[in-house]
Amino acid sequence: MIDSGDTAWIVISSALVLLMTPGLAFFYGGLVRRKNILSVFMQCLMAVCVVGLQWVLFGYSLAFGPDHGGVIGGLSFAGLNNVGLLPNADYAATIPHLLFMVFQMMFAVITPALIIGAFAERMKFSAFLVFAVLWATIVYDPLAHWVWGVGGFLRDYGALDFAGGTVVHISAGMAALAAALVVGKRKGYPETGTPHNLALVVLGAALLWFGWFGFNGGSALSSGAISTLAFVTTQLAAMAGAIAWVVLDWVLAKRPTTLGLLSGLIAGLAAVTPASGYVGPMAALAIGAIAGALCYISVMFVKSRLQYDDSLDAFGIHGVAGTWGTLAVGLWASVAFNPNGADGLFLSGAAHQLLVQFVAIVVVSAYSFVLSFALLKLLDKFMGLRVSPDHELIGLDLTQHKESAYTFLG
Amino acid sequence: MIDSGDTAWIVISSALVLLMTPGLAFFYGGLVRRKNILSVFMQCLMAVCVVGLQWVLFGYSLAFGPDHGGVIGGLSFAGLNNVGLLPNADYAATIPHLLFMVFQMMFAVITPALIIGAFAERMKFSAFLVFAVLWATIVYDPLAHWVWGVGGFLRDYGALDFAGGTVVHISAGMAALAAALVVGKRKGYPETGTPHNLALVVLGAALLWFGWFGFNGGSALSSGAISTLAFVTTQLAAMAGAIAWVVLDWVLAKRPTTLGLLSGLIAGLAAVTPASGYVGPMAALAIGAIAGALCYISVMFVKSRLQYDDSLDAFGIHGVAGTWGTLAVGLWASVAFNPNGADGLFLSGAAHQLLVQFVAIVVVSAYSFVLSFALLKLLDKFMGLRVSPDHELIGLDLTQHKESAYTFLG
Amino acid sequence: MIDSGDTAWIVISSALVLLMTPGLAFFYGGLVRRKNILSVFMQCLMAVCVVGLQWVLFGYSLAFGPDHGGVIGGLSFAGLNNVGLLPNADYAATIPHLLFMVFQMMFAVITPALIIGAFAERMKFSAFLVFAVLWATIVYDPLAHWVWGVGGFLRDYGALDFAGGTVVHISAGMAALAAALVVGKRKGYPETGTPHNLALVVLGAALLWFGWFGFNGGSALSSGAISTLAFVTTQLAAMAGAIAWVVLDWVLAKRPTTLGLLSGLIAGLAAVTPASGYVGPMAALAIGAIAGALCYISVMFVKSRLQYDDSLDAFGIHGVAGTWGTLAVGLWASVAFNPNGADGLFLSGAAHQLLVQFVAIVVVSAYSFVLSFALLKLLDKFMGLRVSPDHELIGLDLTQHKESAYTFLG
Amino acid sequence: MKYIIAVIQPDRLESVVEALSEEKLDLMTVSEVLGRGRQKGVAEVYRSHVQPGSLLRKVKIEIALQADKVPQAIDAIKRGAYTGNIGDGKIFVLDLSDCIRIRTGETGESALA
Amino acid sequence: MKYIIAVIQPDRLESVVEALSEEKLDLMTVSEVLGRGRQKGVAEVYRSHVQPGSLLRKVKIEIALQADKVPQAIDAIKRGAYTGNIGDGKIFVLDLSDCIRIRTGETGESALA
Amino acid sequence: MKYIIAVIQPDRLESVVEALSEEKLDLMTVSEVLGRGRQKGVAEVYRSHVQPGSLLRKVKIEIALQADKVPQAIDAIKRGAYTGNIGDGKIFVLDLSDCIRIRTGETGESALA
Ligand SMILES: Nc1ncnc2c1ncn2[C@@H]1O[C@H](COP(=O)(O)OP(=O)(O)O)[C@@H](O)[C@H]1O
Ligand SMILES: Nc1ncnc2c1ncn2[C@@H]1O[C@H](COP(=O)(O)OP(=O)(O)O)[C@@H](O)[C@H]1O
Ligand SMILES: Nc1ncnc2c1ncn2[C@@H]1O[C@H](COP(=O)(O)OP(=O)(O)O)[C@@H](O)[C@H]1O
Repeated sequence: MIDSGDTAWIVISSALVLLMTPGLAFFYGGLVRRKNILSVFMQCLMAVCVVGLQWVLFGYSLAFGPDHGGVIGGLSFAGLNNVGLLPNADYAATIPHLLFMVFQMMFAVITPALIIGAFAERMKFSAFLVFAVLWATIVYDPLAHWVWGVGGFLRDYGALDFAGGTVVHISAGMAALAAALVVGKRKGYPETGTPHNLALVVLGAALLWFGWFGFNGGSALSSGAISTLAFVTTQLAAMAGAIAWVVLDWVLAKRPTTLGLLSGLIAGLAAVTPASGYVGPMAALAIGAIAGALCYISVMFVKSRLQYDDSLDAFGIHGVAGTWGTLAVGLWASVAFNPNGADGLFLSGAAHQLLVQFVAIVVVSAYSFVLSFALLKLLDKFMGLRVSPDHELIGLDLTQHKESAYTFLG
Repeated sequence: MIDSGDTAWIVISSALVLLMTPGLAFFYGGLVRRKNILSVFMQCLMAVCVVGLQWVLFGYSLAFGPDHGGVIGGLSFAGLNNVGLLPNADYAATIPHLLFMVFQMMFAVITPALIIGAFAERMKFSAFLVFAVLWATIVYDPLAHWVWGVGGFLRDYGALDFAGGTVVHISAGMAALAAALVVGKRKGYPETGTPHNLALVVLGAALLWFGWFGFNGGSALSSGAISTLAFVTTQLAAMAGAIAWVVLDWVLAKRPTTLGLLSGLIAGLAAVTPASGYVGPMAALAIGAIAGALCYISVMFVKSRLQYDDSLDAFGIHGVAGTWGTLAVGLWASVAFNPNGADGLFLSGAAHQLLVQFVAIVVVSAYSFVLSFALLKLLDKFMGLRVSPDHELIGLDLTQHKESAYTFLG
Repeated sequence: MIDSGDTAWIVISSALVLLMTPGLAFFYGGLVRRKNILSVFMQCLMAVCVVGLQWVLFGYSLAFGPDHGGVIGGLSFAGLNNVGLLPNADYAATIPHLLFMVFQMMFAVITPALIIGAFAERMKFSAFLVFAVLWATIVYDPLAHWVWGVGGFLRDYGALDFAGGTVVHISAGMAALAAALVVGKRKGYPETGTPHNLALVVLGAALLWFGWFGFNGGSALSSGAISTLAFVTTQLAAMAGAIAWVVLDWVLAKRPTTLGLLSGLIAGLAAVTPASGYVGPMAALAIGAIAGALCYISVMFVKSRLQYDDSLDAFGIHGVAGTWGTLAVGLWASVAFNPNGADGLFLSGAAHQLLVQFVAIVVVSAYSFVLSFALLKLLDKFMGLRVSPDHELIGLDLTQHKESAYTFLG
Repeated sequence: MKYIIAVIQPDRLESVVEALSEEKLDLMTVSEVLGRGRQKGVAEVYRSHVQPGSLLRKVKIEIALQADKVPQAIDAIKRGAYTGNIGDGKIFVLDLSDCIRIRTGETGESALA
Repeated sequence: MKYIIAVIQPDRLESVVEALSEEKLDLMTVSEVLGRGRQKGVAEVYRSHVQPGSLLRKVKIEIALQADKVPQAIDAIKRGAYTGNIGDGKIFVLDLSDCIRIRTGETGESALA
Repeated sequence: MKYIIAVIQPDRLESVVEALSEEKLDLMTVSEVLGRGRQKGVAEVYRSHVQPGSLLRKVKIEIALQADKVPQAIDAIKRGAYTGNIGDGKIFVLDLSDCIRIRTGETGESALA
């Protein structure tokens, strides 16, 4: 039976998650140099369009269609066949099946967009489009099935991922690492300028924050106690992540910075994602704060040591925070908060769930890294991933899209 | 009986539709030259205020008050008399009447704002205000009554317009064409510069996209199957429209452009508006893609051939897409998706609904064009529509509003 | 019993109110000089984080914990103890208690952020953080308890404040006045430049407007007649406030300005806040229009006469409008619209409610002004409130945060 | 060799560039400036406080060229920038003692082109 | 004729313009620049990586005027721009060989004003 | 005294500043300009209408210095800006008749540093 309140919440959540991709575009777009901002916008927005199309044509079916051997969903929902206005009780008994499909679509489209941070300012637009569609097909859709699909083997194994710590953040983060390695450093790295417009970065972060309430809260697939819990934990982890980064900045770099605050905020949000509907508010504070600190270390020390050019820290933030948050479910999850969850180490005293989470992390990370790496190598061979050096110099906006974001005069 | 879920959805939809007018302001504002951006903001925002006032004083009553002869609604709801917190079952049985009124207000205020695209960068602010209020009164309110009002003659004739293809997009589009003709070209046309800030245009498009879910989804006036359907078709048409324009750009202009993507997106959204609650998801893909292509042709070939200066393509996009979408209802509508709709050509094999839609388009287009043209001519005579040439040169921000959007120094 | 529709509405309202703080950051950030925009962002965003933390640790408990003598809430909800997923019928019987807590958190975090307008461009970041947390503790939390807490003495006395006219706007406004006096004028005042980016100011105002529907509409704590009423009155007062300011600008300064329109809009929104769920739509028009005019006078004549430097008119707009709106409840409230309200002067012919409102204003204003003043004096003594003059010259972004918002080149 | 600095109305840039092109003067450097001249600025109003505005947006063009091409350049700029209104702008001519092309190391007149 | 280029602190622009006005020097061209001088720049930090910043925002004023008005102009600029701190700025004086008013075609000194 | 104006590629600014520093030439004024040179501009496309673009972003550096330091400065700029591609830029050398430090009132060569 369709419930009007549940439906209202998931419809608005879907809209909120959609808004996150433009949010990401502003976040990333403000960080790059003026000459590349439109290339970031184009990649983010076209990811929505082409991966969205893939999703309705066959992606949704691969992910959520009736199970085949625990690994893939088959094609019986392809072209939205059998996906109608009545509920599909397997996933959400009180909202139309079509609504569940479109809510999930918003996750599928933002995940490849997250990866853009790793190869921003140098990737060919055509190569990106091909990459996005293939990656969604061979990486995202299977992973979504394993973790969330009825019959998926990680789901059956007991892995918990409330709103996408593994499926979205780890998978995108590992792909980002692979991409940074395959695509290579930007010309002139590490002298690649400072963020050209931090006001846009703040705008992007604000939209991401706002949208994240739909991302996590909507993952309850109903409106009530669990959506409320996810909302609250999301907010608290975001705050704690921001505070942690600001404090570290203040102590270690002498000044609290805006980009630091926003980075910590995103780290907190990404980390709480897999845990948001399973843990309590105080645990969320801890998850967020530790996420801020871990991502700070990864961006500050690890990246500069290892010298790969993850331009906008897609791995350093989403990958690291997603991993931490997925583990954290095994620490703080509590059936007192969500009876469909589990009791983590701190409640049950047993490490079982922690182990399950760890296995899920390893499986998902390895799968995403290996397939992303191979896919990118292949594409590099067949169509080339990078723009030419002089196009990189002039900027992708003019050379890939024949546009400038801002006029200089008039 | 008021339903809390339906009310929640329509309240939030109203807020989403309100947000579209600032969204439009950013979309248009980024496209004009730096010296005119505030004039666009002022026109968009004041349209909300003055037309909103007109709406509560008498506009709502003209549109949705008890019918007089199929053509107008009379004054019994003037000043919100008899418009209270109980439902008005004629329109929406599960939400307060006042909520229906305010949801509809948001449509009434954005429609005149859409027309701004046609005369941006040269219209007097005072003339705009007078135009907006009179246009709302003599064009929008009657049209809304004909198509949506109980007893309205086009509604009774069977014309289907789910969320405003005729009432909003065709009426605004035809008024835009009239305005481009009456107001005349900008000084220096066609050398009128390039968009001064495409980041703002992207922001505007993102807000429009986000808000459009309320526009179309909210038009279900309840939360459930039909609002879900409208949500999904809206998303799919937007994606398809964007992809279509990008492909055409790539093939014909050698590069996929950001403004092209956004134009296609808006074209898809405008086209699916009248159809969103009546057709299925696959039809929405077709409607969106064809809308992208049609608008591309209209902006690219027709406008440059005919040499009118529809500055920001208000007619070329909203008029064309609205017309196409209204026709498309006659092709793809299906009672399997919405029992209150009809079966279009592709389902019933009969052209009846297509014909009805065609008649509605002709009636609405002709009415809007003729009255808009006459109204503008009259205003030009009595108060003058255009700023003086040297004010146009210096820019409307400084001359009409004594402000600059951006400081040059400091 | 948790209601899915009510919960959906309050969850989304909480997200909307959260979005207001970034909205405020853009509104204020666009008004300051280019060199100080990040300092405004940092203050606004960190207010959310640190005051949010204070709120879950003990602030919520002080405000809404079981009453002690009518003046404070005690600590039994500290650390969110006893704040769970079941409803707390004292405040909202159909949504989880945790949701009420987080909705109220969004109010607690934006209130100190409003004060930033008074000391923008010259306050030390560290001093701001300490101020924000202490102010929340000794001013906001008690005031919230007095007016909204069960057992609070102003609530028991009959004072009506639907969504924060006294608790939010008057308290922030009076603190702003105190801050302007204690912190002192900016170097070079009144030659402190013009708004560096009005497009950002418009963006901020749009987000505030959008979010305000959650602020006022959500204060119904359910989805139905009262949330609808609050939505409608909010919209009408905003429109009327904007129109009033534009008209006065046009008449007195010869030109209608964008910043004027936005100022009137915010004035209307602030004024209707305490009244939004108690008065009818036509009263809202009056409240908004008068608010626009009063704030115009206060900003235009009073401030320039008295020569304090309330940089962005936090007192002149929020303080004045909040005061007027709180009084207006005593004029236009009507139990026909809200049975939990009262009948104001115009309905009952009796001045009783007006008097109650007046007393509440005096108590809240005096309390906030005196404590804010004392707190700021103390902080000035112990840690210093202002940056050094040369840091003020170079700008707070570079000196407090080592960042520039915009690159000049590249 | 001479170094010409011209300050013109922003919206005349395209026609000036065109006029210079016709004279085969294709090399130049352009920037955005604020000008204070005879043309009165427009007062601006913020929150109803009037700010006397005195600086108007202009475009500055710099051209390094051989001395004998100066008259041609001046003519072209005039042609492109003239509207007859106050604010049309000015042309300043300075002496240029040397010019170097970074790419080739050429100096003097041969580096100008 | 001389061509003065002055680089000053951004927030001194208004007082310099005023001081020049008092000397009846009302014509000028203003632009935004970055300066590297004795005043040390402020290092910037992005995602915790410190970027040594060396360029500070400054304002550049250009004035074409008769040679005999140069001392007055210099005095006025000094008056308006002086604070006594490092970073107050510099004034450069170049020779100007010609000046043309686009609107009227006047040349030489009469075109300056 | 000389006044050098160099127009370079935006992304060479840092290396030019460094190269100048090595020669102890630490004082300069930098601004953003658009250049029209041999390097062809990139056409832009808006709503499918192609706009022939001819102006490319460049950076302008101005340095006032003693005449005998000009060769060093030119060398340093070349070193920092050279890539061998069209568009590397140009250096213009003008005569400077005077220089004044606002803070101290010093004039002439001693005010340069
Ligand atoms: N003496 C001067 N020194 C520097 N710039 C000048 C001078 N005279 C004019 N300008 C520049 O030229 C622009 C146009 O000058 P203006 O007096 O308005 O035009 P017109 O000469 O056509 O009356 C001014 O805005 C200013 O930028
Ligand atoms: N030799 C120079 N060449 C070009 N610009 C200079 C030169 N010296 C100073 N400037 C400009 O003047 C500004 C102020 O110089 P600075 O040395 O900081 O001030 P002060 O002379 O008061 O110590 C610098 O930021 C720079 O823009
Ligand atoms: N004669 C000139 N006058 C003014 N600016 C010039 C002149 N020649 C070149 N420039 C500037 O130098 C930049 C580089 O010139 P360009 O011809 O592209 O490089 P190259 O000399 O390396 O071929 C141009 O974009 C322009 O800004």
